[in-house]
Amino acid sequence: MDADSLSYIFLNAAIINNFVLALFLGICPILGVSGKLGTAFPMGVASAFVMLIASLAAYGINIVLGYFELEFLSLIAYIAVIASAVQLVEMVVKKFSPPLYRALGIFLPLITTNCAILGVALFQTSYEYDFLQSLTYSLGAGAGFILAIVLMAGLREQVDLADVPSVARGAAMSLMLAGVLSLAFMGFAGLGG
Amino acid sequence: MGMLSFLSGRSFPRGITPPGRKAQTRTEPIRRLSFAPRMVLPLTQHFGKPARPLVQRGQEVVRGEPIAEADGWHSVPLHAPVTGSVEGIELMPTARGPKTEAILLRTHPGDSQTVRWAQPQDLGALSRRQLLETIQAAGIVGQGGASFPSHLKFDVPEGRAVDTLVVNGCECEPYLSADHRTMIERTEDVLAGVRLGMQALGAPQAVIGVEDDKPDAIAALEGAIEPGEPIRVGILRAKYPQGSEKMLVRSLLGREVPSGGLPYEVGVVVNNVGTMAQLGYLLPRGEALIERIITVAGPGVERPGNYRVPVGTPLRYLLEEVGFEGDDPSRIILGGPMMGNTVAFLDVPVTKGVSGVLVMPEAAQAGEGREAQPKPCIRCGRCVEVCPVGLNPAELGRLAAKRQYEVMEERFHLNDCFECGCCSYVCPSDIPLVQYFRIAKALNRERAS
Amino acid sequence: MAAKREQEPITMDTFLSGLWRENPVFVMLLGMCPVLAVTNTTENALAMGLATTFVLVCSTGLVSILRDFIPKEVRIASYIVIIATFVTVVDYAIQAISLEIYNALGAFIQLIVANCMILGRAEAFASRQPLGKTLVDALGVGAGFTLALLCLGTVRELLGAGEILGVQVFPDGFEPWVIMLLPPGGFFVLAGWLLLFAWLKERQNQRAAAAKEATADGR
Amino acid sequence: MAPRIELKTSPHIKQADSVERIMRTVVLALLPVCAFSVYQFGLSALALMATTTLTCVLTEQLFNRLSGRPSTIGDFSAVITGLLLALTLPPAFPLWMAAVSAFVAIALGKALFGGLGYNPFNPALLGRAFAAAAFPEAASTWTQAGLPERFSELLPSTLAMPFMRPESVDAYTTATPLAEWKFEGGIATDTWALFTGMTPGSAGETSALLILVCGLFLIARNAMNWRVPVAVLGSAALTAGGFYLLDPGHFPSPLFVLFSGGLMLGAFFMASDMSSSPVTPAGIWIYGALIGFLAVIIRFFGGLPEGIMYAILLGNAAVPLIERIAQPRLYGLRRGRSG
Amino acid sequence: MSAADSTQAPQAPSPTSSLRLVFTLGLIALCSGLLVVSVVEWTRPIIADNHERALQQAVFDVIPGAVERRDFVLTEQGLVPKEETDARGEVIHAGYTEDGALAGIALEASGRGYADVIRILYGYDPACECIVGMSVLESQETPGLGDRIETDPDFLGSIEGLDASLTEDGTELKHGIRTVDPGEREEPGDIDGITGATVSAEAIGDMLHRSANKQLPQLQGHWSELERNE
Amino acid sequence: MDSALTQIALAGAVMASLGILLATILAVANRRLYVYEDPRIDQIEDLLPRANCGACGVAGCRPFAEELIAGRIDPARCTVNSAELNQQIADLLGVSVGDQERLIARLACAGGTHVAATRARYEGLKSCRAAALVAGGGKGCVWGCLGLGDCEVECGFDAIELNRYGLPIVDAERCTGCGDCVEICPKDLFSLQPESHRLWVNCRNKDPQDEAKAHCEVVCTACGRCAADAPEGLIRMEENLAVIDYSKNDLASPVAIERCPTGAIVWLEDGQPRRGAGARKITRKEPLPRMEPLPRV
Ligand SMILES: Cc1cc2nc3c(=O)[nH]c(=O)nc-3n(C[C@H](O)[C@H](O)[C@H](O)COP(=O)(O)O)c2cc1C
Ligand SMILES: Cc1cc2nc3c(=O)[nH]c(=O)nc-3n(C[C@H](O)[C@H](O)[C@H](O)COP(=O)(O)O)c2cc1C
Ligand SMILES: Cc1cc2nc3c(=O)[nH]c(=O)nc-3n(C[C@H](O)[C@H](O)[C@H](O)COP(=O)(O)O)c2cc1C
Ligand SMILES: Cc1cc2nc3c(=O)[nH]c(=O)nc-3n(C[C@H](O)[C@H](O)[C@H](O)CO)c2cc1C
Ligand code: SF4
Ligand code: SF4
Ligand code: SF4
Ligand code: SF4
Ligand code: FES
Repeated sequence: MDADSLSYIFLNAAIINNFVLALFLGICPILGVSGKLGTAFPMGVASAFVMLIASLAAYGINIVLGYFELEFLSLIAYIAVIASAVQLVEMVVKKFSPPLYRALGIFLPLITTNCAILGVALFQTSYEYDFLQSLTYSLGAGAGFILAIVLMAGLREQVDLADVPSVARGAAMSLMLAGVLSLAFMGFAGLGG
Repeated sequence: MGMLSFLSGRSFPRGITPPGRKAQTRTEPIRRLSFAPRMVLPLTQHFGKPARPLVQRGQEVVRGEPIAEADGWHSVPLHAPVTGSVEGIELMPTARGPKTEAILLRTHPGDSQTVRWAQPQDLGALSRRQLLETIQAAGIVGQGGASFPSHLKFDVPEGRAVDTLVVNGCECEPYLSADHRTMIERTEDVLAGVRLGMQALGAPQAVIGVEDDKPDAIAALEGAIEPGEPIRVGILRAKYPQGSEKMLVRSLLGREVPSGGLPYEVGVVVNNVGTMAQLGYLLPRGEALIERIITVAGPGVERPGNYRVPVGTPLRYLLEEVGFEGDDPSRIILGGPMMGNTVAFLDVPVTKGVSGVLVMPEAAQAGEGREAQPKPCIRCGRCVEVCPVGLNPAELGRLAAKRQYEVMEERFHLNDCFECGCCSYVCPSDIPLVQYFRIAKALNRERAS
Repeated sequence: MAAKREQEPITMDTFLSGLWRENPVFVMLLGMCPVLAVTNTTENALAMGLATTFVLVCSTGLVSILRDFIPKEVRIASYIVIIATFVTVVDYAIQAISLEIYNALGAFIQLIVANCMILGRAEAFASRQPLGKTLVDALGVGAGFTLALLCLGTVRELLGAGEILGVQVFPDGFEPWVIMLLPPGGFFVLAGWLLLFAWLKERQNQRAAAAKEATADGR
Repeated sequence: MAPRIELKTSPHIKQADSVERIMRTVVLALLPVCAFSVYQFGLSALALMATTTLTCVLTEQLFNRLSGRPSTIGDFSAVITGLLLALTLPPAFPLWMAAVSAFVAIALGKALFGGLGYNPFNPALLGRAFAAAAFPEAASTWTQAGLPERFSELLPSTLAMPFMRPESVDAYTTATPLAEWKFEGGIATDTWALFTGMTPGSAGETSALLILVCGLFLIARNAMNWRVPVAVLGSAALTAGGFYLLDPGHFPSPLFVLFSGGLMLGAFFMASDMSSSPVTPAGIWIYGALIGFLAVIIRFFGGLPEGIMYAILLGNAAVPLIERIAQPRLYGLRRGRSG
Repeated sequence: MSAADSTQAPQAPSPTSSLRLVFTLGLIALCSGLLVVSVVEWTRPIIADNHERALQQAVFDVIPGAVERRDFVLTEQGLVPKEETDARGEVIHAGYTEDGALAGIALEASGRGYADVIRILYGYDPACECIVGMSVLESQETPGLGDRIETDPDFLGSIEGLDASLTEDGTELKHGIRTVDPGEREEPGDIDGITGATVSAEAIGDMLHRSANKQLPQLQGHWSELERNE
Repeated sequence: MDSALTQIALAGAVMASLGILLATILAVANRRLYVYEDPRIDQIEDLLPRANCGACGVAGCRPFAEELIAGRIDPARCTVNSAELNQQIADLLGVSVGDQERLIARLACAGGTHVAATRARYEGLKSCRAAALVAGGGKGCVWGCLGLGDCEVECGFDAIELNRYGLPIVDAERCTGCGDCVEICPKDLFSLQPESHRLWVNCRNKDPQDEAKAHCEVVCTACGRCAADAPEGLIRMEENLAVIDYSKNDLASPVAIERCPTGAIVWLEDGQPRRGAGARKITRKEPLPRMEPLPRV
């Protein structure tokens, strides 16, 4: 598969170099919000949505800053725009759809400080993706993030019912699960290559 | 035969086939048990409100006389099983545990103990409602185990038509053969009961479901049904829990009682053959339910068999009569080995709903399967493969161990479990699944109220 | 409530709590991405730790100074901009100091911006506390973060390459455990440290309980 | 003195089967596979099995001791893990690495999750995946089958010093049929040889025939859910068949896919591990189909020649999600009154 | 405030004036911009220097004997020093020995490895028509396995002096470059593979082949332009 | 140099405009999309223990905070919180803390294994709930504690521990009065009692005297001595049990317990039950032998 083809970009971001399990981005929510499938999935969806916003914002910012040759400001610009966009989305959701806010909104502030979001913006810039590619990349990354957090949540729910020794409860268990998941995802290395 | 009936679909999915172990009693004709010197008659022997005592301490009663009246429509009266005197009304232990009020009768020794209280009636002339009242007055409750008042069961709500009376002659529990003997020896009573039941329900037809391991019962019933009568015998594959009404309705008619619903919602009412025999025998004579047929069996019983036992006979007396020595530690089980309950007090009497008494000495239990410490579930999935209701006992068990009872109910349909015990029976890890589910249901019920 | 705390003096405890008792990585589980991603060598771990500490100290300091000036509505946005500024500064500084380290740390320098630990400290501490205390706290937390990174870095480098800080430790012919340098290794080593701490703590508790039992002689 | 009446909840009778019996049956079924492995690869394979099994059992004991639980080595499950781990490793795998992997298999794969029945991942495969990632070179170095001196000497890499790089075994190395197909552009092994098993590969994966027979024995003894192998193999055959029809020149035939590599061993002995597979029949179908599909996709399009190990681990990871959607059909939910 | 009052919800805290918000954030952003730009301006030359030195080092690594470097771009007018043109195109780093003679050129190549794209720089000596060295600029290959393409002596050794001569008509490589199993080199263009890192090693051979096969024919006839002409 | 200056100026300008733009958007959004939420909810929640135990009778700490603000509940209803923090909440809201008397779980059974007989051996899950469902659990006294510790497991505050005789002992300091034990006990032996109720009947057995004494050595036999000694109307006999009328709690004193022959009625001192002087001394430590299950008919 061609490394620049949209399908490869999507697969790469979602599975082969999964943001969470291979690139170590967005670990905090993966450890924090993956206790229950019921919350993990909305969290994943909310993150994926913000990734999309971040990707679009970064694309725009790159054009503007590229025009002024001020690329070094990109980081500040990305994060400022992402943070504001998230805040805005939060307000809008809170105002117009309280049920949705209760389901997703509480995660939104958390997402601002999620590496995966900024990661999308930074990586698509460094890969010099064009608009469609950026879009695909962010969608892939979002799908990968949802996959990872949902798998984690499922496993954690299952392990919650297990007779886990006290020392392994909590964060250590989540990390072990993430480690094994990441080990299993290594099977996808080189896929499509 | 089994193979063929499987092909003809006369069964339900999943379930188990434990060894029948009925040889001990199935060929024994029904015998009468002598009268115990003291009878214990709890005021609640049925599902519903307790009966109200009509007698006082010291009062003399004759056999068949009402000693407690029904407290409303959701209750049934109680009748004296012996001629004797009222010793008192006291708290007495029950099979379930807590003590409840019971009338104690001292049997008159030397009395002939014939029924002296009967009010024969012309049943054909009665309206449906009157027929139901007659059934209630006779104190009849389901003989299949749940002790549900029969008149209530026949009292189908307005607007619900019942097209079939299903009669439960499966007796799928190992060891038990009381229904089997009833069908053979009291065929006419059963059929008379069925006809009365159809009359009470206004049901145009009746099906008697019998498992294929009771060919003699099938032959007896088929022989006794009058030609052209809308009653037929449905032959079913011997499989546990074929006798559960939900499974039976599925096997016989291909209908499924809705989850959380009752059989009449699919046009069916299910009754045990024993109940039918009681109806058919008692109503025309105007007598009341004061004795029943019980299988007494198990490795610890010297004279196993099917006995006609007065209601109220304490277990201690019954067991002595059948030659139980009581040297070994034993489980005394009311009902069958799959669903029956052990008792803690031998003062507990035989009540209207008890269909069998099993005695399992410790020594014999080895042969009946191990008793071992529960081990963690290995997720073998056997329980899922046998649960006739389509539950996931493995998941339920894990949740129960972590006391997540609400999740069990909300996501895994705990309340659909009818505690048949198939899952516990097959679990190689010896997990007391049914026990978990009972706790969970009890707690959920309490928390909801 | 905040007012009550403000009176408390700066103590060693302020520093130590960030370093150990409320260690951002082992206890609070914050800022996990760099902890896992850049700890395949001790050197990277150290560089990342120092860079993060620098950003942490500078930005929380600034936030503390400006805390009464920034209105609540634009609080987050302002903090983020401040943090991002220092991150960009560090980013360029590292490029100037050593390209090798810069390449090894990759995007994770820029990702310091998204390190929840920093925003968390800015929000929870710096925006309510005076400068001095904020700085001590930031140093403590930064040191705790660096310590955690080093904990991972040394183990991973030792088993993954047989070296520590580039110095060969195992004799020639050592078979490196490649997994230590791979993503799963990061997760496992961190899990391992947490297990170790939990185990030590449990043992300590058991000892304490046993000691109490011995003195109290039961009921 | 105990009271003489006993109280117990129903049911009062039980089927005579137990976890120990199931596990013993699996060990029994594995023995022929092990024996064939020794016949094929000699003493090295034997030493490998002994090492992993012993380490697994000791690790299990150690963790039971540490967490104050009763000993569980009597249930044989650690033996199974040890044997299966050995069967999935290259015969010349250095023993010290095998011991490390076995330790990881039980410690990380089982004990820390709470022991028997609670492990969300197949412990043996977790150990194998750890080995592949930690010692990738040793884990992908295959020796020829049927070397003449195999019963008299160990392969030189087997006895590598702990923590040290094993001696090169270039003299005996060869490519597995799968690697040949993937990296050398062709299938050089005929299907019958694959089926019977005198080919290079992991210690126990080579004879499809033997695995099939032993697996059927397990099914007959009700020690394994028959749906697992059927689903895995069926799905793998279908996926591979689809690609084969699309481009027979590029993709190998489904028969090659089924009988080469660890697919058979995985389908019969490893995907079927009960703790890490779904409990519901519908779940098992989905799970098996997922594994078969992923295994073929990784083989055909991934960077590695073999994908069954990762496919099973990924399948394990998906089990909780699968169980979310694949619960049995509840009685009385659909069918209403038929009349 | 009386107790009764307090159970009444307080008025929403009066929102800060919008102007103030705009002003604050604007000011902070302005300061931040100024701070960053000054740091950038200050470090810019140092960073450029760092990059330059890194490149230099890499070029010298792959061209044995080179001590000086000049960059060219192939344009329509032939090879033009990079400083003198805006034309974009493959950069050719020429390396010169101490006495000013052309020691070889360094070219970049890239391709998919096991994990991700690998970027390499390789040296070519027109004198021997062979590849003289290779170094990896960027790779995500598995440490200890795939990254042995940077360290494996047999592998690197077989690249040094690897035949890259062109056919008579100068349109393509005479012997294709490829990676074969270790110890199985037969053709002049064969590279020793690395056990356990087959994919990575093959990727290198493949990218060398593609790059050389494309670039060398184009450079044919331009070699003289690389000779120093001051 | 010139270009560097323009760059600096440009950078400043771009950043400033970005900042202004974002701030404007946020400011506008803030106006347009404002949703009011009482800020005191957060403040109070900060002061609550966040145990979400439900002891206060509300679903969790945040709902409790909302109830507090609405003035529907007193701060003192949170029994887990320290008095000091509750005072802070009260101050914040300008209300009084409330004088909720502390409720503590109390057990109405003293029949440990050394004094109470068993009738049948229970096999199965080590759970009182489970045992109670199997014919009541096999203890001689059908009202008594089964000693399998469901309450101990259920108590989220580690306030209950079974003693060596299988009787749950409540640690009054830890008990928050959440009522979980009350709910879980299948024999309904726990109840939440104000600390001031110091006279306490430690039994629920309703059996007549002779039978009761066969079951348990510390049973209340309804002999009536306590009622006779206590002030008029404080204690009465109902269903073979002494019953204390706590509306007359002010009259209670230790005299009532002095002549109790079994020690079924106790006087609590610092949470520890004191038995009367007339109570039979129990020195046995081993479990009581089982009851004979098969006496003559
Ligand atoms: C698992 C299970 C098994 C049952 N087996 C029988 C049985 O074998 N025979 C029977 O008459 N009732 C059996 N029952 C009870 C029936 O469901 C139903 O209550 C009974 O047939 C109704 O008749 P009755 O009211 O006349 O007792 C069983 C119930 C359950 C839950
Ligand atoms: C609350 C309640 C109401 C019932 N009402 C009816 C009814 O109206 N009609 C009926 O046929 N059976 C009724 N039943 C009886 C059940 O259908 C069933 O026969 C009884 O619960 C025992 O069945 P089992 O032994 O299979 O559990 C009722 C049962 C319960 C618990
Ligand atoms: C964790 C892991 C990492 C791997 N990394 C690489 C790699 O970086 N480069 C590579 O060519 N192969 C890599 N592989 C694949 C195998 O080591 C090897 O290429 C494959 O098995 C072919 O084996 P052969 O060299 O014996 O033909 C990796 C495999 C695993 C399990
Ligand atoms: C059919 C079957 C297959 C099994 N496969 C494995 C396996 O692949 N790996 C393993 O560690 N244990 C296996 N076991 C053993 C056992 O399930 C394993 O030790 C548990 O997973 C540990 O909790 C298997 C057991 C059975 C019955
Ligand atoms: S007891 Fe309940 S869960 Fe178990 S098999 Fe029967 S119905 Fe299913
Ligand atoms: S039968 Fe027992 S061991 Fe098997 S899945 Fe069910 S509960 Fe688990
Ligand atoms: S008090 Fe109740 S819950 Fe507690 S041990 Fe006794 S019976 Fe069990
Ligand atoms: S469970 Fe009972 S003992 Fe424990 S805190 Fe709640 S009320 Fe107190
Ligand atoms: S550091 Fe927290 S999500 Fe990456």
